[in-house]
Amino acid sequence: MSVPASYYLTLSAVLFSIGGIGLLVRRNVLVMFMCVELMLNAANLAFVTFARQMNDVGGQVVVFFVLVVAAAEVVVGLGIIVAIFRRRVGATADDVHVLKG
Amino acid sequence: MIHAVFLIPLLPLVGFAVLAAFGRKLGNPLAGWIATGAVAASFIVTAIVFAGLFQLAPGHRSFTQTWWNWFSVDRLHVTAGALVDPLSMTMAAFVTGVSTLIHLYSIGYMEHDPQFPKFFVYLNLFVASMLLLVLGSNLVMTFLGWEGVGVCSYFLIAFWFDRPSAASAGKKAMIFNRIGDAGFLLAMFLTFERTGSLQYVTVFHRLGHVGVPSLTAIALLLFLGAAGKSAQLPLYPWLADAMEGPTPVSALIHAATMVTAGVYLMTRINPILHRAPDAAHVVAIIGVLTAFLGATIACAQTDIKKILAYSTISQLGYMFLAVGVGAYVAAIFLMLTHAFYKALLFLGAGSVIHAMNDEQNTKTMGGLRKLMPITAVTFLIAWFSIGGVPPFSGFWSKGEVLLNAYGYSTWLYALGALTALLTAYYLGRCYLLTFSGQARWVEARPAGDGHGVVGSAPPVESDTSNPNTPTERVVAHHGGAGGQEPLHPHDPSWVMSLPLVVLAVASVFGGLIDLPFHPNFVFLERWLSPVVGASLFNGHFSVATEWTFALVDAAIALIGVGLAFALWRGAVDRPAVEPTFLQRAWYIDWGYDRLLARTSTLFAGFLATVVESKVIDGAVNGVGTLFRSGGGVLRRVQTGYVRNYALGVMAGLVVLLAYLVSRAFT
Amino acid sequence: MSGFLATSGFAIPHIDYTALLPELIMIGGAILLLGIGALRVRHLPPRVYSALTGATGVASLVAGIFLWDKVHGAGHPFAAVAKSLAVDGFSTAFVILASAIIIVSSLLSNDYLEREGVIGPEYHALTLLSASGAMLMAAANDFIVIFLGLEILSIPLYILAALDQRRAESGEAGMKYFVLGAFSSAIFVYGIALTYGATGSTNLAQIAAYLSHNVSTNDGLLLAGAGLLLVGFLFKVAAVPFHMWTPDVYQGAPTPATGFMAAIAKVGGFAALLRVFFTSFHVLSSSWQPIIWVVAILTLVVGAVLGLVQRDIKRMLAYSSINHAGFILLGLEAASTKGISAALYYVFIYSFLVLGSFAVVTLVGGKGDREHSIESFRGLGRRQPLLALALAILLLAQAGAPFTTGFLGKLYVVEAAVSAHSYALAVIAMLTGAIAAAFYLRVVFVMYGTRPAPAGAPIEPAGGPQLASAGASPEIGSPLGASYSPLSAATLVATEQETGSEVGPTSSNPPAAPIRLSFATALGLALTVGVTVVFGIWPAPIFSLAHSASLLFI
Amino acid sequence: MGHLLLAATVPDSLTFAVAAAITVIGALGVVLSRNPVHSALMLIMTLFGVAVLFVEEDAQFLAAVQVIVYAGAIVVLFLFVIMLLGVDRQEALRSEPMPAQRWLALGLGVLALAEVILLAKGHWPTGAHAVAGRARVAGHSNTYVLGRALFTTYLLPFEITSALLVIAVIGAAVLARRPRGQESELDEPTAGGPAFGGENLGSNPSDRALDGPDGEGGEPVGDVLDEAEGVTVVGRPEQ
Repeated sequence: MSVPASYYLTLSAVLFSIGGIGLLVRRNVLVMFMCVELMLNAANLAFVTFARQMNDVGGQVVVFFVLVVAAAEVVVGLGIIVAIFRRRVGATADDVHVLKG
Repeated sequence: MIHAVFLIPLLPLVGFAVLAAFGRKLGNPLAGWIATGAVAASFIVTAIVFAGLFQLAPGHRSFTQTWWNWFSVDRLHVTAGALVDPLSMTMAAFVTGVSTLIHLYSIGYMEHDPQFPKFFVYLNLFVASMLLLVLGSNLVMTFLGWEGVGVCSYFLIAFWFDRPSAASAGKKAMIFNRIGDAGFLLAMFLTFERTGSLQYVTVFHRLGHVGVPSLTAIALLLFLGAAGKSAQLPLYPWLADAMEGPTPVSALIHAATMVTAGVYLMTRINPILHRAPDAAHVVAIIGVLTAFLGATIACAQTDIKKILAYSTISQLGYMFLAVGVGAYVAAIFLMLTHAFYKALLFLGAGSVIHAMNDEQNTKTMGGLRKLMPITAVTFLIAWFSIGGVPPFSGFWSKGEVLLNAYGYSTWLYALGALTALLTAYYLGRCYLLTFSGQARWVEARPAGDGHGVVGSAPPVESDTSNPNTPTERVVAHHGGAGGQEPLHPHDPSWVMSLPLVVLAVASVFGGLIDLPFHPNFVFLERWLSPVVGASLFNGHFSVATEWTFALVDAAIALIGVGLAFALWRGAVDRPAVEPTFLQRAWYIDWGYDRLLARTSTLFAGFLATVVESKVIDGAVNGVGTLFRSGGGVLRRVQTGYVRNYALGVMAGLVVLLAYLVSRAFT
Repeated sequence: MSGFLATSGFAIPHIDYTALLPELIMIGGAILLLGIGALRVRHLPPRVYSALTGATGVASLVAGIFLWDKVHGAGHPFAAVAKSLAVDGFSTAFVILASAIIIVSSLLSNDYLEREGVIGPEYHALTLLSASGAMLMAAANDFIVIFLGLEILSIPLYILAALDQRRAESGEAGMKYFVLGAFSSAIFVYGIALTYGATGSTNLAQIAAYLSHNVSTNDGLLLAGAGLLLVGFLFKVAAVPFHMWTPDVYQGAPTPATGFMAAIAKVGGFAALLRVFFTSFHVLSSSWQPIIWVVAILTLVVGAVLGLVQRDIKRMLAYSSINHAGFILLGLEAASTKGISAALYYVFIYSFLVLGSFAVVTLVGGKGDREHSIESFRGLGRRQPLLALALAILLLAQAGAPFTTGFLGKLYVVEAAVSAHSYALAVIAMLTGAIAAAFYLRVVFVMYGTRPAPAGAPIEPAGGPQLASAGASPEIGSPLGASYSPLSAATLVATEQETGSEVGPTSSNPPAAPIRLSFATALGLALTVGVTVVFGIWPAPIFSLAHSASLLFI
Repeated sequence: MGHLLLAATVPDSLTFAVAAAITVIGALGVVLSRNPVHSALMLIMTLFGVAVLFVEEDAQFLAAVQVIVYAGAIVVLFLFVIMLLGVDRQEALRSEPMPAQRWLALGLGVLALAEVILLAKGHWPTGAHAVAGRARVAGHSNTYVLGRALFTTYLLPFEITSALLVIAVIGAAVLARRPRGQESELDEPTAGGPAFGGENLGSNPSDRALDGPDGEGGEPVGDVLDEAEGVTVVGRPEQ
């Protein structure tokens, strides 16, 4: 018998939270973005776990799509980050706050 | 041809749109001609529809025309459409007719004003709104028109907004009208609540299921609205201040049309009034009191436009008296004739003011009769007409009102008759001061003092409620050095004279539409009977009674005229008949001022409503400040740091999940 | 290919291309544009791309109308392409709307692109792709499709926001939008995962079927999933407290992109939000209604109150859009068919209002896209009467003036709230509407009320309150200024003095050069204003459309 | 809960424990590393841990994709950008300009975790049944099952991912372009300039890597460059 699903899912929730916290505390926009990837991975883990639990292939397929989305987001996101930060020193999100109020 | 009704309000609206878009390019005077043309076209359409309606059998003359379904919310289905019946078409005909003349007059009057196109933009919008008001098939449409004319009136009063007095007069009109509008709105809600509809026809159909207290409340609330719009006690003071606007505006809006909207509304809802006699009673009493009060104040005013303004208030009181006693036909009759002679009076006054270089004080005029013959003659006709001298139109219309008032209550009649005497008197005073006697304006203008007339105004002119002597704005060609040029008063150009003549003719013969004495003569009564027939006051008078009253009325009018000649022929100052309390309008304006602006702590009686508006105003302003400072605090949350924003999202998420946790465990 | 698949035991599902046609047209149009751009035809002026985009919009509009007819002709909605696409009144209504947005936005962005010398087709290609994402979100019958639609909708918007590299604000807007958007879509995906775990499917219809048989309203996993999904949606539609990106992004993004973004993001977000929560999660309504209730109130209040204190018109319109989102949420909170069609109606009319408003802001912004303070609208009524009139109408409609679509939109959602017995919500909505009216009118007032400062002469400090209150208020200029008298006039005068005193010294800026409208822009503006006024006076067509659009697949 | 873990076979439990530890340590590493490069490497660690868990859960194909696409492509892209921007320096994690932010973030994150776990009530399984098709089919590999689902039930999502990829390409092309202001420093000076993306696709050397089909005309590179300049300078209507 394999490891129960609840372990996997708890792990996924932990991963999700770590990602969320990381996004809130880090100032480097690249690291913030990596934290988003952590959150997406948490979701993937949850999908696969539910899929196994229900013996349903749907959850696994979804992971595939999440992966594609993550790839597209990374391309565009890094493009934006490069466009902004190539004229600045560092990649600190806090430095970018002209717009406010 | 009856289906052309939608064109009646549409044409001025198109005129408005065209002028709003291109007015500046069209310029002066083309913009004015386009505006006049739009209204004239509307008048022609009205006439055609009117004729079409006339050809139908009396029983089929009343129908609702739906243009489109405007919106429906739940049970409430509001359509945009017209209620076509003799009453609405009569109103439309007179509104478009008078408006055409006044538009024409304005082309001449405003010709030197830099804002010439803008004036006609407002004027056309006003006509469109007024037509919407009278033609609307439901209370919502009427209310829209009601608000529309109010807004236009507000803008036109404050047309010369760089004068503080004009701006504050505009505000005053707004505030008093808002009080009335609140009444209108409440009445609308109550009507919908009780009858489930706002369509006039449906509402009137369902009145049988509504209790008398509700009907009384609806009628009184609508009367509150009408009192605001038609300047009745206690909401009248704005009308006198409204004379800050250009004179054609005073003639069109504040004498002939808009202010009669209240009378129209009360006539329109005559089935409700018929079932709520207490409300009708209130209307009659308020009407006659306003008539009397206005007449007394007019006796002591010196500003020519103020005299006419108080006269308007007084005449409107008569109309409400007629409505209150159930004489709707008389009310409409008086409204029509009044529109003629009061518009004539205002336009005449405008000509005088124009000729006198924007001077409005009658005490500094005089002797204009020979110099301005057309104006003088038409003004004289208007005086005799409003004073009720036979056979001018006012004699017939006022006579009918008084007769019906007598049938209702002797007291109402007595007060009304006294007012009639005063009316003949104070307009005589006005006429004589302006047109006869010495030409006081010659010596009242010492060299070097550009506006000496204002400076030499009699000491009684210390009206504290209106610190600025209202004078027409010194427009470009008059400004500055213009005041030092010698005056050459003369009759105005034909665009201004023509309306005077037309209106004078109408004032003379207007009475023909509803003569007493014989059932065959009462055209108006028969015409309107499909609308008001069921609710008409039932007191029918014998021909002998009618003759008697006609003679009495004639006598009263002649006494008034005679009194005017006796007292004011050649005289300028008669302090005995111009007591200060009348000059200061019974201190009512002053009282409002005290109560509202200075102490604003005393609340009493009917004034509570007025005061309330101030208090609410203040509260609202306070709330505005509060929100703005609240916004200032809140915006600090918007730090610009993306991490903070993410924190906001996370916080929202946590709170949301916390709520769901609480749901899951219950 | 198909032979191989057939032998492998695959049964390729029937693909109903008509059902997919609008989306295909949009994506195809984008690829066509890129192809033409890649052919390197020299001197191809921007208006060619704009025209092609507009044509694509028209084609997909036609396809949408065709679908609409099909759905209503057949009398029943259906699901297509392996049941992952719902073809119903709801989805086709949004397809039509998204196409209309593309048409109007292609007309309105042309002047900007020419003015700023943007030559490539990328701007238009991105709008087309984004619109296809919104359509997919509206038509999705599967959470995966919703998610992909959400990303197809959003990623182009991130790019559009960051597109203007001359202005640092644009990059900042792009970055903020992107980071927060990625964060919210991660939350959204996790929500899908939990929902999937709780129900065994990602298909909306199957979820609904499952829940109708096995529901327990306090199923924690399902609630958590629904909650996370809700966060994702609310972020997209800019509801408080997930709204904070909105003002920054709206302000920073290139102005025509802002208008497009404001319209299309609301369309996609609300389409999916309404569908998911009204169909699949309808059984849970007792759980999510209170959340929407609170969020709606927060959204209404924050939008209205913060809008009051803005000096930048794009920021102000951002808060206004937040306030509008609150109104639309009223329709969802009602959780009734009436509420859905009211919300749909509101989204419909709001799209045109916001597109038109931002178009005028674009034109006034001038070359470089920098003049966005409310002060720069001073005297517009004299300088550009038609432009000012258009903006005045659009703003008054947003304020809810009668005889405009804005009035009816507010009326319908409030009515839906009232019939759902959410009286408090209805009252608060109306109050915030009144507060918000103040800042719309403030702009109108600035446009009409005050003359442009004569060259060289600084604006005098208004000679104290007396002149400001007496001289200014009657010149509020536009018809409705007065009817909102007490609050607005007071606030207007107050804010006016404040801004006047603050911007006073600098406001002797040179009078802006006259703005020339191209035919395309004029047509686009005429369309938005026309829709606003015509359907305000005669709302029956749109409302019946919204009403039959509440016909849902499930 | 310990007894449940014991109920599982020892190799499974062990694999899970190790992979979970790797995953969590990697995740913490991403958040706590001062150097972005280290964060990226830690991210790879997490991804590997997740991949192992995928294998453990009979999702072999996804495990492979996870390693190839995620670790192989996405994280490399991250590293690439880190190097490009030259931000591979240490971030001062100890100082925090917004002191409340860190503690609030921590608190909220922990709360969210607690809430999710509370809502799941410790027993995540819900009894929902398979809808899309069974994941384990006798005689067919995971890849086959996945592929079949992808081309049947999930055909539409699969198709529309193409739009996503188009967007990614456009995005990269548009954003990677240098604005005119900077370009003119290198090349001929031109007044003003296009706001963004003034050129056609593929007009800039940095874009050419991304628009494969576009560049396949076999034109010499110099030609492309010349033409690009021509477009940017001449092709801008002065209106």
